[in-house]
Amino acid sequence: MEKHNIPDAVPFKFTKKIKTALGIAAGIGLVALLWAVFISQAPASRIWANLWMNAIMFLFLGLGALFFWTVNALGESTWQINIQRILESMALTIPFALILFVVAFPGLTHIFEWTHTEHLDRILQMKTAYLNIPFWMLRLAIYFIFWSFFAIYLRRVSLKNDFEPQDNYLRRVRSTSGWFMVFFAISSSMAAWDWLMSIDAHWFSTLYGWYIFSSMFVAALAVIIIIAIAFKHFGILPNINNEHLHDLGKYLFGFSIFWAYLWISQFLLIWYSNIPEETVYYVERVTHFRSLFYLNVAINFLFPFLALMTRKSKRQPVILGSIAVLVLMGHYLDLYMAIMPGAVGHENAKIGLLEIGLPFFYLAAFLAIFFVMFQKAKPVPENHPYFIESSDYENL
Amino acid sequence: MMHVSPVREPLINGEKSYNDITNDVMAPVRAKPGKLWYIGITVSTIVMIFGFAMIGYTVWFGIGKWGVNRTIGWGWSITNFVWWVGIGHAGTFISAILLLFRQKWRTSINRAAEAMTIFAVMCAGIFPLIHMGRLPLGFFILPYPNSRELWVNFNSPLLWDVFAITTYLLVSLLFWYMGLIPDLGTIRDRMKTLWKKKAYNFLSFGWKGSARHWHRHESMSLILAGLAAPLVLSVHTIVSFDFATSVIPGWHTTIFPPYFVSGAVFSGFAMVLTLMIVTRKALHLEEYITVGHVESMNKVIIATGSIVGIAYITELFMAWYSGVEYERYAFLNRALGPYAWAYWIMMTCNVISPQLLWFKKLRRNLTFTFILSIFINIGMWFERFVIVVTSLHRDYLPSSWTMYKPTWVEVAIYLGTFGLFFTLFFLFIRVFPVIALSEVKSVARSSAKKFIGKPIKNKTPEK
Amino acid sequence: MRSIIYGHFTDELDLLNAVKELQNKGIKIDDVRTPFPVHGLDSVLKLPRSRLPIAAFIAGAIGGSLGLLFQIWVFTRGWPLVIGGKPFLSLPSFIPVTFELTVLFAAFAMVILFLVRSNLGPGSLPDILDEEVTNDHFQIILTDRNNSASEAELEEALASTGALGVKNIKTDN
Amino acid sequence: MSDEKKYWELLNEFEPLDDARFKGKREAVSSPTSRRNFLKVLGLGATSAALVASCKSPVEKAIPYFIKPDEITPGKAVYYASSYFNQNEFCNVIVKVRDNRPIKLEPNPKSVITPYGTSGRVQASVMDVYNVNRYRSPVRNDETIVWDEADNEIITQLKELSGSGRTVVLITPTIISPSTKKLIGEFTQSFNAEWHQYDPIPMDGYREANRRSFGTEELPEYHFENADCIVSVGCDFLGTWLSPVEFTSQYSSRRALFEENPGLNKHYQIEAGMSLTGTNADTRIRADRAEYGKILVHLYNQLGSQNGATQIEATPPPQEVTEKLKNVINDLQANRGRSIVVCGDNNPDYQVIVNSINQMLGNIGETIQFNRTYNHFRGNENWLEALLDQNLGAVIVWDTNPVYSHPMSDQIRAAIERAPLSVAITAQPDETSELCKYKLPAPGYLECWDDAEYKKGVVSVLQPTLHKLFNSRQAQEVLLTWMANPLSWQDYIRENWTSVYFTEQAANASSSDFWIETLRNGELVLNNTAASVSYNESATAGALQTAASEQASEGFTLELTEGIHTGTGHGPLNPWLQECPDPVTRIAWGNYASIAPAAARRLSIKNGDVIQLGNLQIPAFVQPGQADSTISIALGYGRTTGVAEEIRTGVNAYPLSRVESNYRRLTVPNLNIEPTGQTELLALIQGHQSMEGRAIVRDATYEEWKENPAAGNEMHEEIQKHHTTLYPKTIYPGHKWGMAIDLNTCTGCSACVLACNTENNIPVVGKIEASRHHEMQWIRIDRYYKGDENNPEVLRQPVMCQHCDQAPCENVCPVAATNQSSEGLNQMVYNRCIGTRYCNNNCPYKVRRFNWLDYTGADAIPNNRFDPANVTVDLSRMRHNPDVTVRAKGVIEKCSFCIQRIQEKKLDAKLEGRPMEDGELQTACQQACPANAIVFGDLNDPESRVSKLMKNPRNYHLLEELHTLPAVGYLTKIKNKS
Repeated sequence: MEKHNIPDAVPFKFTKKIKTALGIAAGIGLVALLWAVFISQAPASRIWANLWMNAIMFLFLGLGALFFWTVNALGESTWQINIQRILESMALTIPFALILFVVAFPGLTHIFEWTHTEHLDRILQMKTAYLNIPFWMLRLAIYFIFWSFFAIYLRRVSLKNDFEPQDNYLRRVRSTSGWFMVFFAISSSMAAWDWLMSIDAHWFSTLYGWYIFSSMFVAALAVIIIIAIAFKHFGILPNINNEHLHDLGKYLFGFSIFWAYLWISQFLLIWYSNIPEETVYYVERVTHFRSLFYLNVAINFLFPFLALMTRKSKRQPVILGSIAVLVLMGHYLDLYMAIMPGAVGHENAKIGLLEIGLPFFYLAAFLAIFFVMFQKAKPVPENHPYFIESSDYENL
Repeated sequence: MMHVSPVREPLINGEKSYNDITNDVMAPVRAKPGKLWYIGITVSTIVMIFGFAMIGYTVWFGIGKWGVNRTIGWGWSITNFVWWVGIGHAGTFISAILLLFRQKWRTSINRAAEAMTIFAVMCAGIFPLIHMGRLPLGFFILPYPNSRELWVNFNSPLLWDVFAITTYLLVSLLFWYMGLIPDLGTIRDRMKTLWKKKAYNFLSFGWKGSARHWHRHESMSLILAGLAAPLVLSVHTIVSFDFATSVIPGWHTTIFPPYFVSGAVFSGFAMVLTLMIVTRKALHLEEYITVGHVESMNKVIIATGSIVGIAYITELFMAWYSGVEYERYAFLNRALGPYAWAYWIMMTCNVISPQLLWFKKLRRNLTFTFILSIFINIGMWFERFVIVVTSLHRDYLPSSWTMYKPTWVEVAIYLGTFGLFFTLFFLFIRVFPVIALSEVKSVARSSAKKFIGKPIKNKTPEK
Repeated sequence: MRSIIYGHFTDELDLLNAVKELQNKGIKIDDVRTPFPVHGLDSVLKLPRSRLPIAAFIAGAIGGSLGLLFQIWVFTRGWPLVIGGKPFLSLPSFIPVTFELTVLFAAFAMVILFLVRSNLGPGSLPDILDEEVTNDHFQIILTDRNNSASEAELEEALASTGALGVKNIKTDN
Repeated sequence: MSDEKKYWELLNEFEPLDDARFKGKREAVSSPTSRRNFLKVLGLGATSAALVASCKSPVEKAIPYFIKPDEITPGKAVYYASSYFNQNEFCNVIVKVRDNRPIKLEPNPKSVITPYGTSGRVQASVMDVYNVNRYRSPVRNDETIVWDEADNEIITQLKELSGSGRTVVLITPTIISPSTKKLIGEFTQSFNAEWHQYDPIPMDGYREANRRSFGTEELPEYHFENADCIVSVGCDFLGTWLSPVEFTSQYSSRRALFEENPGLNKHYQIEAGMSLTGTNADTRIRADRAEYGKILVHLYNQLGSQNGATQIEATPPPQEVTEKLKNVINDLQANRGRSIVVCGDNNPDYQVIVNSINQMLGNIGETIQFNRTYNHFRGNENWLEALLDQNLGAVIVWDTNPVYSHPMSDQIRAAIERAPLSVAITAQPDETSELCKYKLPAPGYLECWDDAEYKKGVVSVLQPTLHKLFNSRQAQEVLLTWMANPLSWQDYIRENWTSVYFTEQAANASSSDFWIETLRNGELVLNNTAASVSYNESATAGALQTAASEQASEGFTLELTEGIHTGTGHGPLNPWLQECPDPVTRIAWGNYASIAPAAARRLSIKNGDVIQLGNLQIPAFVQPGQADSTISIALGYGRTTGVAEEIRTGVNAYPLSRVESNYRRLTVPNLNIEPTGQTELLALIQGHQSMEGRAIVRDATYEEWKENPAAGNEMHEEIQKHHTTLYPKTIYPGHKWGMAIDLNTCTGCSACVLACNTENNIPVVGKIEASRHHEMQWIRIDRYYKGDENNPEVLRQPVMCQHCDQAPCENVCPVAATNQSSEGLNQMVYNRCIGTRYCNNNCPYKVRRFNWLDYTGADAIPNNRFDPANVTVDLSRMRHNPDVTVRAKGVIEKCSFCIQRIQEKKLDAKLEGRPMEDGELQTACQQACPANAIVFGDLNDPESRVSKLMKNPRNYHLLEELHTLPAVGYLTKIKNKS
């Protein structure tokens, strides 16, 4: 094969400096947690809900990356090969998320109304066949086992190809991705019902699973963009060029619109019919969380929509990067809106030191695992059959 | 020139020069139509005229000539409407969304698919009009200034439909036609007769292939695609709102918008396959619309079909999970009630049969694909039938429950829209190139068999 | 009265090279005509990015705002009706129409501007120099009006790039 | 699948069998095609109809009046007191006359008999006047003649025949008019004629039994309102028996269960076929028709043992029945003097037993009194002898139709054909009149002068509200003419009243004042002369013996019942009545043989299968609650003459009835069913019978209610508590109309449906359209079965537009043709409607109706009218209420809460400068309801009746969990179960 003038990637080092920075961030998070528990004496439900929320967010970043990785593989997409190792390393955080879930388990009764089996009303009693702790745990275990399996297995296939190019590499990746996609399509929705929708146990919405998926995917995209820009900036992945940023920007732009589309679809339909069994969810949020409710739409839709509309802004790392940070915070807020009104209630739900500080711990943990994983392999999958295509293309 | 990985399958088979492409694609326009074409257009025109006569009959005597009743206000008419609109979605999806996703295989099929979109939307548009009890007063639905200062109800999904379908038809037409003008220029320059030359020049808007025009044209196409992508989403979303905004169990469910869009693309691709598998054969375009194209479309079918399947299951589960007795009954009734046969036809055709496409062999088998595409067309029709009829026929008050059976008038009108569709399609393949010539040429270099895997000759540096 | 010198290539890569070559010689190219959009040609020709997207954005914004304002006016000022107990200003209901009008205006404005700007449209009569341009010829057109070089020099320069069928015709416009 | 489940499926969704019948070629109506024409013809029609009887000067144009007559204001209705009488139904009514045309009948609140509510037949009767099939002038054989000619010829022949010793027979239905009776008396004298009264469904057996038991033939008045325990053996007293409107009012007054009226009566119904009364019973005991005698004997024996009567040897009824009768006996015994036992069989022996039971229980003189006895049902079988006699000279048939309604139809036909002179005096052609040589057209009752003494001492008047439409003459006028009496019939009545009644009252000094006062009130109540009867036990023993020795029936027993809408055979002429579904089976247009589910399953008979019964072929209908060996068929169907071809429905079952020892019997024992293999279309309006466990009709038992007045309705509070909304509250600054419906008092009689039809110009769609679920009625009475298929509990619910504050229908109309008024009405703008039917789809109550075809002729497209019942011809259109738009093809319509009435009353109050009073405004359905089940009023007025009912713990809203906020409330059904 003819040599293309593609700059070589520089192997990444998880340096002490980075470790220190992450340590400080984790410290902030811990302090925030301890402060909330011991000093501000926050209600238990608020503390547990925060742990739950951050664990889910942590998982979502990895799961979103895994989805992005596999969907691109299935679509025979090429442009993202240069950042594939970022996706892989993010996906490998999934098994670690289980630890964070387990940490939050003791607080489940504070979060989920349906766990109070002794006083369930008529409707909740009808749901006990699905909403009961053993089955719920079983499902959670199945989700994690399969997601972790797919992440680890795909990574292994990918790494193997680095050393000796495999003839059946593409086919193996594609078929594994296909199986993952089948499992993911069902499990992502079910996980959303189990972990989030059942917090408001009476309420239901068929769209909910897909809505949460879109939020997860946009959040993961934002993190991918931030990391890609950083790696480009620090020369770790020099062959990430403006075309890649442009494409990532398009994804962020497009899926922010997609998220807004699902958000409005769900809200509009419930608002329109105004049936109490459905409106109860929004009435709580519109009445007691009014400003956050609208801020959520503004951050996650209006900002990326207006800011990323032009070609220039998508190709401009500073603009794209800051929008990505904003959107990441936006989807953290989205998750907050999904969990807090139901789990904590408007009397106790706040955005205080705990909500702002604790994510730092989880972010640090996420990045630490990510860096470790990224360090383990070549920064780019050079032997990928589409690798050259990824470095050599143009957006219109 | 962009690099194309050697592992990729060629998009065009055969050693085609640009001239070959021109001649192959233009052949049907140049040649005298064959006997089959005449038979085809005659049959479809007769069916179309009969359908229109039945529309006249309905308008004259009233909707009572249909099988709809006090409980089931919409029967075949809205079923057909949604079905046709859904079919229309494939064209826009192929040309807009696949363009945004840089799927090059779209170039061979987007022209015909877009034409199909327009014809299907025209067929679809007939139904909401004729299902009105007072068609002659249908203009009330337009927000025109009038002496009573009476406006329309902007809360009504049916009104949203008016805007959505009109916009969709117009924008699709624009998109399609703007893509056509370079090719019409090509035909013009190949025509020998003066009047034909003049006619095609008129149609081609005087296209001359200038680089400046191409430059603007590409930019415009991209933005049109950017507009058409959310538009195509919005159209079926709004069609789904027709049902989802209601309070009827089985209609009112939040998953409808994305699920309808997915179903629309699903059925649209099936229709594209049905048409293209025949067309490529009839017009000898096998080297342009390759088995690879069919496989790619089959992949979209399995993706969208599975999304639809998951939506069905989600609906079922959520009906149980909701604990609402009406919801629970509605879905139980779908699966086990008097219209269970329709539900299981839908399930078999839409969810189970596309799963066979997991096998690569079947994905690449034209006969199988053709049969499957018909199955899906039927299944998706039944999906709409199930939604429209089984939800209505047993809703809240059992006292009002009824059954619905179409009359021959409804059947004839449905067939009539097929007549319209095929009449237009037959005309289309004679007058316009069925494959986007210039677009195919633009990928011919990189994706035709002889060029694949070849090195990049000159690379444009990073700007 | 001006001279138009043109020639063609049968391969787009040759065309690109020829364009660069001519540009290196300081010859201004009047027009390049191709059967399909040749990648890289616009950057070589240094065509400015089209402003059609901006036009689309403005038109879309106008369409959307008009649509939204009209709906708001109708329901709150024109003839407020209580419909299903909804508030007069039922904003979520206004989204679909607003969106559709945005798209409609943007698409139409852009297409109309494209046609006007490119001088294309029904009845437009193009100056076609080589009918094969819409088939497989990649044509370079030079004119003496834009270039200080003489007709002959231009012809010569064009021919030297390997252009085929170099011709020179005179025209009044 | 459980048996019960299977059963509901058996009854589910009756599929129209023969869609091909629906040819839709009904352009027979050769009339106006455009709307402008329509108005023109409406005007012309009014003109040609001439004007109100009292209007002396001929008027050339209907509107505008060139010189306005004093009593007519265009656009303002005039009301006249009158009365309706037909067979077993009598109502004092007020006739609403608009622009000289009677358009609506309303109850006369001053009446002592029917102060509120009417029957459905009364409501529909306004259509009879405008019936196109009426005789328009005298006819001799088939030749139209003038009155003088007819008079001369008939008088000559009558004189000749009576002179030659041949008998002259005058057959009439029961005459309750004192003046007419006097006149007929004079007539029989002058022509030496015999006068016989004939009732197609007679009660002569009752009168005979009373003669035996009490020594009087009078039919006593029943006071259901005073009865704490009602036991009815096959007696449909709420639907068709004796005086159903009156009884419904009485009965319902004891079902209106409130804290201030807590005494719920207890109603046992022992019956074979499912009757309207049976569906309302607290406990319905299913027994075969052939067991009635045994049951009565058993009741007598059991009660007698506690009251010292002699026992009689008899085989008791089947175990399952006797078991259930124990409660009946206990309750009767516990409520002595406050109970009623009735039996709906014309067998005098049965009635004698019933009499003795009532006597035993001390009910006579308490709940059953012989004071204001009933004057109707004087008919008997005696006329037959005279008619069939060879000596018959002349027969004058006055508005009666024995050829149709008598089992000896053939002999009667032969006799009439044989008679040298046969004269029919009737408004509409019928099977009998068509046989007569002379057919003399009579006017409809709204064109007539008459009086009526329905109950002893309560005399009413009838006055014409419309100039005679055709060249007709009242029968009384005919008799007067024949007798050469120069008095007009009006003067004759007046003279009679002056001589008989003027002296009985003191309020008016002059006879003319008295007359005017009577016309104004419509009714004169004479002093009540308490009658005393002496009970005679001696007749009982024989009756018991006969009843006890009855042979058991082999095979099936057929029970013939009166059709609740068709009556004895008058109904089929009236398309409104035919289109109104039967309140029990919910089938419109035609009759059928009801068979028990078990029997149907055994014989593999499905709904619509035609079976052979004797020499009758009739479609079967599987009726839950039907006794296993009993088949029930409604009478009154199968009319062929005088009914437009398109609306001839059903089968005439009279030929199966029999005459036994001179009493008509409506039962036929020992029948077998033969399936014929054919099927026939049944217009089943409600296909699904079960509530599917939904809280649609909420019910509780009396005991539960006493514990907790919100019993059965606990979820109401729960749902209200969970009502969340994303919308701001809509403010209704002025009125906010609302309606409360008491499910406990509603009997399902369907008077409201027909009142609504009349008030709101609702079109008639015909059998095939109705069977395709294209019916147009704005109010329907849903009927649900609950529990055991063999004897299900029945729950009913009248449903009309609920006028939701947050109406799902309004949201979705693209042209805003339906929206909320500032008074909380869900408005429907016909002009704006383009007919997408989206509103109807989105209506959870499915109360919206669509004009599928051009049912009314109001459509702009020519030659497409679909009017199988000929109710939109020029003549019939005169009944239209001009305040209500006639809807065109392709528009949606629905209940408007009678907005025209609201506007009228609002305007009245405004003109008089006063606030509206509660109760002043009545919707048509409310007004027609004899059970007082519907209350309408202003919810913004906390003191209004409807506001108070809405706060009653029994109140709930239909599908309230959807937060549609209906303006209609329902009060729970409370059954007094034991």
